[in-house]
Order: sequence, then structure tokens, then C-alpha cells
Amino acid sequence: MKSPVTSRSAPPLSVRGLTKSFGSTRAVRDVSFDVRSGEVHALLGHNGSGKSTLVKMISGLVRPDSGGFNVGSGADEVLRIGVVHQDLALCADATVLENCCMGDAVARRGPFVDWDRERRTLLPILDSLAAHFGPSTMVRDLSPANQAVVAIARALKRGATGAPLDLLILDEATARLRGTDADMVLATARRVAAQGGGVLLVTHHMSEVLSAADRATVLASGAVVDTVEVSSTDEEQLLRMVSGRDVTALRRTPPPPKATDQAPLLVLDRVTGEQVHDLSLEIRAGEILGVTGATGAGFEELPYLITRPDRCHDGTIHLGGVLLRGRTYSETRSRGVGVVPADRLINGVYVAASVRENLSPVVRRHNRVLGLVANPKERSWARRTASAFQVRTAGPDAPIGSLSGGNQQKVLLARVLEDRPKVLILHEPTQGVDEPTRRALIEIVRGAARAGTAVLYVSCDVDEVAGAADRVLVLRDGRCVHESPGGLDRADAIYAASYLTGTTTP
Amino acid sequence: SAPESKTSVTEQDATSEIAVAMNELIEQHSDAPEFTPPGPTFDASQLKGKTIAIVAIDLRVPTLADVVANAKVAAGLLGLKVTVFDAKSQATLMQQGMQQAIDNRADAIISDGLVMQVVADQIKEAKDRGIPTIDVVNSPPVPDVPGQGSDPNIFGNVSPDAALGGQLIAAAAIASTDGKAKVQVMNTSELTAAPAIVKSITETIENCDACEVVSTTDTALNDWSTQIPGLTATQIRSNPEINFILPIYDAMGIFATTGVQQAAATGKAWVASQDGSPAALALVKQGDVFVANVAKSSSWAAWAAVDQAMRGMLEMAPADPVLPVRYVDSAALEGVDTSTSKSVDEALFGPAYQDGYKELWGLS
Amino acid sequence: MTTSSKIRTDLTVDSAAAGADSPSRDSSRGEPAAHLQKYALLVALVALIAVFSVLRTETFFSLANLTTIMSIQATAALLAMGVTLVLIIGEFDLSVAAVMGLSASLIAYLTTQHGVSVLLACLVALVLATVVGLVNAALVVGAGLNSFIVTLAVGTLVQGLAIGIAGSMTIGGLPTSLTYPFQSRFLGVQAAFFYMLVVALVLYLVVGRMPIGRRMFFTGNARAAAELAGVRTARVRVGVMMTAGLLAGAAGVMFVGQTGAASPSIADPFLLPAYAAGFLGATAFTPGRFNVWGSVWAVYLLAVGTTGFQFLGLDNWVINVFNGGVLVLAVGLSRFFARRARV
Amino acid sequence: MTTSSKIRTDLTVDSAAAGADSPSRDSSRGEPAAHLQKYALLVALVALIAVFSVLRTETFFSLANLTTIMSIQATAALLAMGVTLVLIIGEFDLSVAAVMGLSASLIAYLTTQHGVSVLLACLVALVLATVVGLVNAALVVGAGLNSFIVTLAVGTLVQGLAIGIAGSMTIGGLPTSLTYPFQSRFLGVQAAFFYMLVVALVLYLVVGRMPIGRRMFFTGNARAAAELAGVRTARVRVGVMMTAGLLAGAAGVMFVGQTGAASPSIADPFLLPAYAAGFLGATAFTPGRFNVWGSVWAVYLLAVGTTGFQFLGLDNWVINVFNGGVLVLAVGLSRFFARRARV
Ligand SMILES: Nc1ncnc2c1ncn2[C@@H]1O[C@H](COP(=O)(O)OP(=O)(O)OP(=O)(O)O)[C@@H](O)[C@H]1O
Ligand SMILES: Nc1ncnc2c1ncn2[C@@H]1O[C@H](COP(=O)(O)OP(=O)(O)OP(=O)(O)O)[C@@H](O)[C@H]1O
Ligand SMILES: [Mg+2]
Ligand SMILES: [Mg+2]
Repeated sequence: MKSPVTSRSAPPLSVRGLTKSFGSTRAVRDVSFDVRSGEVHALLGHNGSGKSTLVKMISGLVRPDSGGFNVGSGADEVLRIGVVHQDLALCADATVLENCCMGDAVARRGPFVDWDRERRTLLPILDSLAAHFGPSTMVRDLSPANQAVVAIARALKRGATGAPLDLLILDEATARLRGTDADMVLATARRVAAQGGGVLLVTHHMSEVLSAADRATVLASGAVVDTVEVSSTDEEQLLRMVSGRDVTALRRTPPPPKATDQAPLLVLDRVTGEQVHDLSLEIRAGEILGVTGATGAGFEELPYLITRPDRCHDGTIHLGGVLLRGRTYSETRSRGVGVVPADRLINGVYVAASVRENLSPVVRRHNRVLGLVANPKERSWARRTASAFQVRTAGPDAPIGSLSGGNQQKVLLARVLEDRPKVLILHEPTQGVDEPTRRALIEIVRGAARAGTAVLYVSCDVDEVAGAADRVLVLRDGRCVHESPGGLDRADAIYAASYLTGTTTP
Repeated sequence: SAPESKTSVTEQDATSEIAVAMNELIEQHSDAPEFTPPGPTFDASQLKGKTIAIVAIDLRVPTLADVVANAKVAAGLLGLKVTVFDAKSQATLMQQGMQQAIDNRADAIISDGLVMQVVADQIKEAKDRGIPTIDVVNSPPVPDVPGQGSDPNIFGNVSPDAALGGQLIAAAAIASTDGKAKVQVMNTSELTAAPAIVKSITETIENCDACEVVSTTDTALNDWSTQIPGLTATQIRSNPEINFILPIYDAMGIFATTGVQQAAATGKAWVASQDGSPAALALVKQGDVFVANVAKSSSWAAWAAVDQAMRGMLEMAPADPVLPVRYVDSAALEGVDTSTSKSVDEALFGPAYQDGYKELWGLS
Repeated sequence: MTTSSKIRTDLTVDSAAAGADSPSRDSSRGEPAAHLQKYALLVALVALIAVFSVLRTETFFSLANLTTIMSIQATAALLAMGVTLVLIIGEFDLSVAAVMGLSASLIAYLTTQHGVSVLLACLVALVLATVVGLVNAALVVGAGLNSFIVTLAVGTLVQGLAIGIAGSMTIGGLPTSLTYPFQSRFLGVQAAFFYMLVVALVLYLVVGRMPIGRRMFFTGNARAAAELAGVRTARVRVGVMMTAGLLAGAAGVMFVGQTGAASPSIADPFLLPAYAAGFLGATAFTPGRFNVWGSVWAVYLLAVGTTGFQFLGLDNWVINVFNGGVLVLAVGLSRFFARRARV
Repeated sequence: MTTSSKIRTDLTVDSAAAGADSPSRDSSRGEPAAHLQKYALLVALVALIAVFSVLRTETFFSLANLTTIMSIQATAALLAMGVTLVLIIGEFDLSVAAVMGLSASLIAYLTTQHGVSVLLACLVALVLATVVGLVNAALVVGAGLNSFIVTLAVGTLVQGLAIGIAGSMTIGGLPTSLTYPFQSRFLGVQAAFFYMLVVALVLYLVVGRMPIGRRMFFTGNARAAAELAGVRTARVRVGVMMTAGLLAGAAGVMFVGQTGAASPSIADPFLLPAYAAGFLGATAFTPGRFNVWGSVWAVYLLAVGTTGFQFLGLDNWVINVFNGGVLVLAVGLSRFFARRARV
């Protein structure tokens, strides 16, 4: 698969001593490395290690305090750099096509935009990414996963016309994608490399690094730990570099013995929504039910059918024997359902507000005095919670917008788990979270389950679901096509059921 | 029924006796009014250094701004100090302006268009503190009554005779249609003088058998520029018999004229109004649509107001509140420079009244 | 990305829960409802005209009457377009009315009191108006101040200057060389209307068909995203705010040309209606997006409403009530179709 | 990322480039600049007063003047608070002025023309005002229409009704039983001012210190997120819009109580200043967020500016220019400190 093409003289990207600090936080310190032409170069590091900041500096959005970088051969011809930012940078109210033309020199007929030509350019790219949505779909109507696909398509489109891309930067572009979709993106990256360009691949998934990257540069708190040949390293070593300590592999602890006579806590009976078709499932207290499938399999809708039962076209949802029929989430929530939504920036945080406020938009009882918010009390509570979830932040009153993507995700998880919900719904809960923390978070979820919470774990990451859940359902076209107990050993079977058509269990 | 000559009102139009009568009335007011002392003379020099506080409702309104400017001139001659407060149409600021005038011990207050009801309390307080308040070009004057038509606690009023103004523009309509005026009265009922003007227009029209008030519309002050052109056109269309539009103030007349033009009714419908603001007079000078205006002099008003104020300070009896007006049509405006209120004022009212006041104040 | 605290004036449907329910503006799904929404304004306009015609056949539905409405509303439409551009980039410009007043009164002043040639006077006015737009831009884009309040302030300031220059009084008696080009009629409609149409057409092409239009939309709708994607949003915003100033100036020229008189504060009442038209227009043609044709239609829809009710000889206050009603109805209507379009 | 179409009227720093620089409201970092920003308005106000006092010692800086300003501006402050609440939840309410006019004129009408008892009249007015707020909420939250245009329309409609009921003329001569409670003085300041202070204090506690306040901010700035975090955003929005109506009504009551006269359109000039105050206030105390004290201070800052310049006996137009300038300056100032605070 890997065939380093050595063509151009100057490397597509050479970074020399880049440094950037935000106020007191030193985000990036004296970072230097090269991305050779023809190579996929992985950029690893814990949350808040400065990856995105580095990317933003390279794409000219953040001015470095010192140091510099050199993109492409610097020759006369125009540079073709495709960047997929961690936060995708899409416009929800525009179509896929429009989004893919955002900011680029668009094809024109006379003075006007030539939409037909643009469409013709985009279609093959969408196909190459196996996207199952059209250019004129509204981005708003796409699931987070597909929005990532759109962003990638836009990045590739830069190289589509004429010469190939010089440099492709993917900042956790695969964070929302798993399985074949992720493979598709990695293959694309390889293709770009094969055509003589360079790829900077920012990810938290070691498997991707091992399978797709030639070399890897590891950052820790803004500084380069080392740049290594992937061929001459392994996951354990990479993890050690990322986390700076030995990480015990994720082991499945045997599910706690459950009284099978115990009535299930959450029961979905023949539920049908936009994409889900008469799906039935049960979750008992203390049980973690994983739900996965390929992107577009419709499982992404499941969380939002439970939080807003009125969205079900058909079927019923019972919680502890009570029929849910809320028109707003808060009705469902009041019955003890907690949710960590995907799509952090729309459904998760209020970026201008502080970490503390985002930890509890609805101020917790124990942080109130005489109906007022007890600020000192809440502040110290927020500080404790943040550190318990390993959130890297200047302090509880720092605006959450100043946190790195992964750390924002941790704040979200903390918010929900602090409520000790009866039923916990997780939608891509570890999206963009670095490996060590991811394992820690999953342990926390397990802990919650052991304490009697029923957990619905919805993710497109088969390994994660398999590793975390007691029981796993696989959906395809909105229907359950496979059910199996959890466990990493079952991962392959689940993977097959998700991505290989034909494999079904009665 | 339309007059042959739409430019001016001339004898041969008038055959019906009502029209003739109206022409006579018009004639009486067509010349430059000469100055008749509004009250006994007095020595103004003793008032040197006193302060007159002018509180205006909104100095973006031309007339009111003119009053301020000319009052300053007059006061300057007398060595009086003048302070100005602009309430920017905000009721609370009107009160604040009055209140501050009182607090800062002004010797007299000139209310330049303030809404009497809104500042009633302050006017009373001023009176109690012995500060006379003069109401200028706002309330219809009624000689020899306390407040002279304004709030009872007002010392004196200075204003053109609203009823006469209404009567004259109605007369214009009747005369130039030879007693067959079909008029639309254009009202803005929130203005203090509106009822009086509308009343006398309607009465005058009713005195003429073949005449009729076809419709009366009411447009909010804020909507003049946006609404009146359309409204006028609408009225002309929905009542094709309308041959005269009588806005109560000529600032409305400007937009009514636009409306008539845009309704392509030039030569079928005319506009007559009162107040004598330069822009309107410019249109009257053209005379194709806006054919008659009853002009008052803001400058004269200012001098009269200062005169009233001084009488107040000297605890004399208030002077005659009625401001003279002059009926003008395009003929009368022949060769008049209508570009500024100053030039208009000089042309239509001459310098006589200023000398008159100076004499009255013992300046000459 | 991180957007900072902002006013939500969502045009699209309530977008809670990832707007898992939002109207698709994807015209390819040719459901009737979707089209009904697109053309709701036109429908409403036609409906209104029909109603009034039935109620007042002889008078209301006369060609003359319609042409009058067309002529009279040209200025308002011109101003509404400028407002629309600013709304597209997600800002406010509350100084437009003051600028319109400045331009109108300045021309009146220069031509009547100083015998400046009409052309020169108009040129000066337009340049000044654009400069005001530039000042707004400098404060909003350059200094990063909030546009609502900045333009409010600049408006006050500009009106002050206008009064300082031209005086507060209404200046009339303008040379026919100024009024004729606007008042002369073609097919019974004043020339001003056709100028307005031309501007509308040009702006439509720029906003709706040219790349810059795309950039404007993204700048207003997802600025941070646009930045990340390489749109020079600052440039776009400055350009648009200057254009808005220019258009306000042009509205002033047209106003003084049509009315033949002007004062600095004469245009104040045009401000809110212009915004009403902008927002109302955003419910049609490209529903959920501010658009030029929408604003123009909206201006005329509202005008027909007012005029029609006047024809019925209703009291001023009743007309106000109805106007308010019509506005709500029009917005509600296309909202309704939007819902229908999605089911 | 994906946000729904909206007007950006950013209060915080320009957040383009993924808000790479969103200001920290972290008060714990006690840099002087940060504090300077927080209290920029107070500084500005004091500065203004100082300047005017020096220039016109004998007259301006008299206790009488200051108490007068305090008393007179109470109504404006009350209205500004209502506006602030609506701005916090990310909506507009342009009907407040009309509602204020309705409430004021209705009371004047009922008490003078129908001998209705003062208490009853006020009650009716307040209830009606709240109902208007409810109507707004129904259209904005219920039907999901755009608040800017809906409230604009409802405002027109309400004013129409008010004129229909009370007539367009100013009604004066109200019973002292109505005026006394507002005009009676304490330390030379009218009681109205103290009522306003009480309301401000309560609202400050609600918005700034009570949990509901935080829910309001999340509703205004990240509705989807708030929804999924268990905030009943619909409820919050309805509640706030009704409160805004109520406050507008209260402003009407206070107005008629202080002036002893009212007409339906008398409150119109209060609308834009109220918004100016809201936005200006958002630059202080909790910079970047609309807040009650900020709005109140802003009202007085603008009032001192407006009246102070008049004391200098400047021409009217100069005063307008200065007022515009002060507004820009005030916003610019705290923006400047905001920048400083972050470096
Ligand atoms: N705009 C900002 N203001 C203040 N601090 C910032 C800002 N952006 C990033 N930081 C800080 O810089 C550090 C690096 O952030 P960055 O987003 O680059 O991390 P990252 O490696 O991308 O993390 P993740 O893997 O979670 O995306 C973090 O500590 C973050 O808090
Ligand atoms: N974060 C979210 N918030 C709210 N709704 C969501 C979210 N994520 C997904 N959904 C809803 O779930 C539905 C199903 O998501 P899914 O990804 O299966 O659709 P899709 O992949 O866009 O369909 P396809 O890819 O086949 O076109 C989406 O249409 C979306 O409305
Ligand atoms: Mg990152
Ligand atoms: Mg999909």
C-alpha cells in the first residue's frame, strides 16, 4: 500500500521553530518537522498539545509568535493546499455544493458562477468518498459524519482541477468516521501522497497511523517529543510518547452478573423515525448497550428519537414502565435521561461562556444558596469536576471556546455524568479525545453502569463499541441486522456485520 | 369646474357671489401686514443681562429652528442672554428642559412648540417661582384670557390665528373653483392647533352650497414623508371629483403636491395650505399644483415671543397674542427669493415690524 | 468553530436540536408547497390586489393607480436594497436613513443656494454617502465594534452634519434639470421606477449569480467558517457597507428628484419600513435568505396593503392595524408553506 | 461547524478565524485593563460629568440638574431593561415603544374620560401589555417567525389599536392620585427613580445571580445546546417576551405618572435609544453580555451627554454630532480595554 514517491525537490511542508502562545497558555513551542512529498505524515498528541493551533498557523489563520514554515516548492505555480479543520468550517444553511465552493476560486461562465461545472467537478470527488448524499443536500440535514465527508470533499476539490494537491491537512477529519468510511479517507490520503503531494494527518487513532502513515511526529504540551518512522515503531510506543506514561490496553471487564428477571429500564418497541425502521431494543439497569453501523445506517438518529420521542413516526418508548412522549428533550430529561450529543458545537457548548457555565447550564441544586448561584461554591465544584475529567483549561472561568476540541468534549461528558442519569445516551462520546483520556472516559462510563445506570452507547467506532459495551446491536438501513455480546474479541464479527453486506443473524 | 387660470385667483373667475365674497376676504389679507403695537411701550434696557430659556420640542422642525435663531437676534439687541434646549421630540426631555430652565433660574421661558399637557406641571412650577412662560406658534391664540389659548399657567401666547388660516385656505379653494370646491382636508390630529384649523376649514366650506368636504384624512406626524404622497394619489383616484387638497400645514402640502403629480392629476386638483415655509412657497411660486399659502413669519413670531417674555419679566399685562398672516399665490411671489426663510420673511413681511418692536422697547 | 455571543434572528425554522428539522432550499424537490413558499409574496401581493379590486373595482384596480404606486415606492425600494445587502453579511446599518437625508438635503442646498450644477451636486452627495459607509465599515470591521450601535451613532452624527450644512429647513424649488429625469413618465410610470428596476437587476446578478454573492452569504451566515475556508470576510464586509452607504445616497438623490424638496431629517421614517421589507423579502424567492427581489416585492406588497386600505376609506388607525396584520400574515404564510414543503 | 442563518451582532471581540481570540471574561485575572473595561461606562460617565462641570460649573453641576436627569430618565431606563432581557435571549422586540404608548395613553384615557380608578386603569394597562408580549411570544416561539419583523408588525398593530381607543391627541390633566406616587420627591429625586432602581436590582438578581439568568444566556447564544442540556428554551423565551411586554407597560405607567399626559405615539422616540442603551451597556460590567446595570448606566451616560452639550450652548447640529461621537467613543473605549485585557 505504501509507495513513497520521491518527485519534487523541496518538501511540501517544512516547519521551523514555530511558536505560539495564547495569553498564558503556550500552545506551540519551537516546533520543527518536514512533510516530504509522497508521504503521509501523522501528527499525534494529547488533547491541547497544539495540533490544531499548528494547523491553523500553517493554513495562515493564526499568526505565529515566532518561527516560520515553508509550504510547497515555493515555485511560481499556485499552491494547492487542502485543509480540513477540526471544526469542519461548514455553513449549515447552504447546500453541499455551495459549501464546497466556499472560499475557492469558483468556475465561472462570464462573470457568473458556473454551477454546472462546479457540480461536475464535485460529483466524482463525492463518489470517491462513497458519500450517499447529493451536491444539493442541505448540510444541516446531514449527520455529523457526513458533514465531515463534505469538508474532506471540499479540501480535495482544490486539487481536482488540473494538478493534484501539494499538501492535504486533515485535522481529526476521521474523528467522526470509522470503518470503511475512515478507510476511504485514508486511501484518499494515500492517493494524494502517491501523486507526489504530502499529507499531514492529525488523529488520535493509532490504528490509522499504523495503517496509513509513513512517519509520525508526536507533540506533548506544544513541543515535539520526537518524529519517528512508523515502520519502526508500534502502538504501545506511540501511546507512551503521546501520554508520557505506560498505558494499559483496554481490557473488557466481565459484565456484572445481572438478574435477568430484572425488568428492563429503557424499552424501545418497533420504533420508526426518519431513518430507523421498526427497531426494538431493551436496556437493563447497569447494562451498556452498544449500537453501531456504517455511516448512514441511520443509527445516528437513534439518540434523538429517545430525547425527542415525538420525532418517532411509529412505535413506543418506555422508561421504567412509563411511556415517553415528550415534545422537548427536557421532558425526557426530567425522567432521568442524560445525553451527550455528537456535533459538539451546535448541540454541545456555548463557546463564549466559561467552562463552569458550560458544565452546568442548569445550575445544580447544591450550587445554589437562597435561589441564587453560589459562585465561589460552584467555581470550586467546577474546578474539581474539570480535573476529575482531565480537562486542560486555564481555569473554570476561561471561555470554553479557548479549550481544545477534545477538552471541550470532556466538559460535555462531565456535564452529563454529573447528573447521575438513570439512562445515559452517548453519541460519539470520545470524538476527538486522545487515546489515554478516551480509555479513562470509557472507564468512567463503565463505572456509571456499575452504579446502575443503563447506557446506550452509539458510535460508528466498532472497536470502541465492542470494547465498551456488554451487548452490541448493528444497524443497516435503519434496521437491526446483527446482535452480539460485547468484547474486543467480537469486534471483527461486528465490523463484518456493519460493513459487509449479507452477514445477518436471525 | 376647473378654473381657466390655475396659476392665480383672479376676478374674472369669480362669478358666484360666494366666490366673490371669498375673494374679498383674500384681498384683505394679501398685502404685507403692517405693524400694530401689541401692547403699551416699555423700557427694555432695565432687563439687560436677564436670561430667556428657550425649550424646543425638536429643532429639526424648520419653523421652530427659525424662531430660536431670530429670538437670539432680538435678544442680542437687548443684551438678553438666551439658552436653548432641544427635546428631540422626547416627552421626558421636554420636561427636563423646562425643569432645568427653572432650576437654573431663567428669568423667562419660551416654549417652542412643546406639548402643553406634557409640561403642564413645569409651567405651573415656573409660574409659582415667578418665571413667565411664553408659548410660541403652537396653540391657537385667544386674546385676553389667561394663557391666551395655551395652558392657563402660561403668561402669554404668540401664534397666528389658526381659524383665519383655515378660513383663508378654504377661501382659496372656493374662489378658484368659482364656488364648486370639492376638497380633501388633510389633518394630523396630534398637533395642538389641528382641531381649530380643520374646524374653520369645514365651516367655511359648508357656507358654500356647491362646495363639499369630500374626505378628511389623518396622517401621523412621523408618516408625512412616507405616507402623504401615496395617500394624496389614493384620495384623488378614489374620489375623482376632488379638486382641492387642503393640508393643515404646508410641510404636508409639499408631499401632497408630489402625490398630485404622481397621480398625474396636475390641472385637475390643486393644493392650498398655510404656514409659509420656504419650500412650500417655492412650489406656490411655480403655481402649477400648490396654488395658495397663508404665510406667517417665524421671525415676527420670535420677536413677538421675546416681547411677551419681557412683558412677563416686567410683570406687565400680556400683549396681543395674534400673529399677522399674509395670503400669497404665485402672483404675489413674483420675483421673491424663496430659498431661505430669511429672504421670504423680508420679502413678505418687510423690516417694518422689527423697527416697530425696537420702538416699542425704547431702543430707537 | 467558535462564534461569539450574537443576536439570533433566525430566518430559517427554529433550529433547535441541530435543526434536525429545517426547510430545504433545495429547489430540486419540486413539491408544490416548496414553490408556494418561494412565491408566497407574489401570491400574497396578487391576492391583496384582487381583494381590493373586488371591493373597489372602479377605483383601485385602475392602471393609473397601480402605476402611481410603482412610481411612489421606488425610493423606498432602493433603500430597502441597501439594507438587504447589509443584512446578508449579518450586520445592521441604521445610518441609511440619515445618509439618505444628508444626500437629499445636500443636493437641494447646493443646487438652490449655491447654484452648483445638478450633476456635481449629485456626485458630491453620492461620494459623501459612500464615505459614511466607509466610516461605518472602519468602526465595525476595523475596530470590531457592534454594527447596530455604531451605525445608530453614525446616523445621529451624520444627521447633525447635514443640519449643520444644509440647515434643518426643508429646501424646495429644485431645478427641473434634477426633477425631470426622475419624474418624466414612460408607460405612465415615472422614470425613477425603472432606474430602481435596473439597480435591482444588477444587485440580483451580483448577489444571486456572481461569486461575490456567495462570499457575502457565507460571511453573514457562518463568518468563522468562511474565514477558515479562506474567504476574506473583512474585505467583503467593508465593500458591502460602503455599497449600502452608496445606495442610501442614491435613494436620497431619487427622493429629492421625485419630491423636489428635502430636509436632513426627511428620510427618518423610511428606516424601519426598509428593514421590514428586508426581513419580509427573506421569506420568498430564496426563502430563509435575504434577497434583492424579495425586498423589492416586499416594499410593494406593503405599499399595496396601505393604499388598498386607504381606498376602503378606513380610519388611519384601522389601516395601521391592518398593515401590522398583513405583515404578520405574509411572514406566517411563507413559514407555513415552509413547514408544508418539508413534510 | 454549522450554525443556523442569523444576524450576527457580535458583542464580544470579532470572532473570525475560529474565534481564535474570544475574550476571556475571567475576572480572576485581575489585570487593570480588564477592570477598566468592566467599568469603562462608569469612567466615561464620571468623565463626562466632570468635563461639563468644568466648562459650565455654575449651571451644569448643580444638584438640581443631576437630580432632574435622574428623575426624568427613569422611564427610559425601565424600557431599556425590558429590551435588555429580550436581547439576552437573542431576540428583538420592536413593539415595546408602541406598548409603552398604549399603556400610557390607555391609562390617561380611562382615568380622564371614563373616571376609571387609577389602580384599575394601571392594572388593565399592565395586563394588556403582558398580553401583547404573549402575542409576540406566540408568533416568535410558537409559530417560529422572525422576531424582528413580527414585533415590528405587532408594534404597528398595537399603536393602531391604541389610537383607535384613546385617539391620537395628547390627553393631559391626570388625577394626582396617579401622578403623586411618581412625582413626590425624596432627596430631591422623584420616587419614579427609586422604583426604577428597585426593578433594576430585582432584574439584576434574576439575570446575573439566579440560575434562570444562565438559562437565558444559553437560550440566546446556543439554543440547541441549551435544549439538550435540559433548558426549557421555549419556556424561557415565552417568559422573557412576556416580561418585556410587562416592563414596557410599566414604563408606560411610569411615564404617564411622571408627565401627567400621554398619547399613543408619544413613546416612539424611546425605541432606538433603548436599544442603543442595551448594546452600549453590553460593553461594561459583564463585557460581551447584555446586562441590566450596563443598560441603566448607558441610559444615564447618553442622557448626560445629550443634556450636557446643550448646556455649552452649542448649535443643535453640533450637539447631534457630539452625541453620535460619544456613543462611538463609549463603545470603542471598552472595546479597546477589552483588547488590552486579553494581551
Ligand atoms: N483561541 C484560543 N485562546 C486561548 N487558548 C487557546 C486558543 N486556541 C487554543 N488554545 C489553547 O492552546 C492549546 C492547544 O490547543 P489545540 O486546539 O491546538 O490542541 P489540539 O492538539 O488540537 O487538541 P485536540 O486534540 O483536543 O484538538 C490548548 O491548551 C488550548 O486551550
Ligand atoms: N447531532 C445531531 N443532532 C440532531 N439530529 C441528528 C444529529 N445527528 C444525526 N441526526 C439526525 O439523524 C438523522 C440520521 O443521521 P444519518 O447520518 O443516518 O443520516 P445521513 O447519514 O445524513 O443519511 P445519508 O448519509 O444516507 O444521506 C440525520 O438526518 C439527522 O437529522
Ligand atoms: Mg485539535
Ligand atoms: Mg449518512
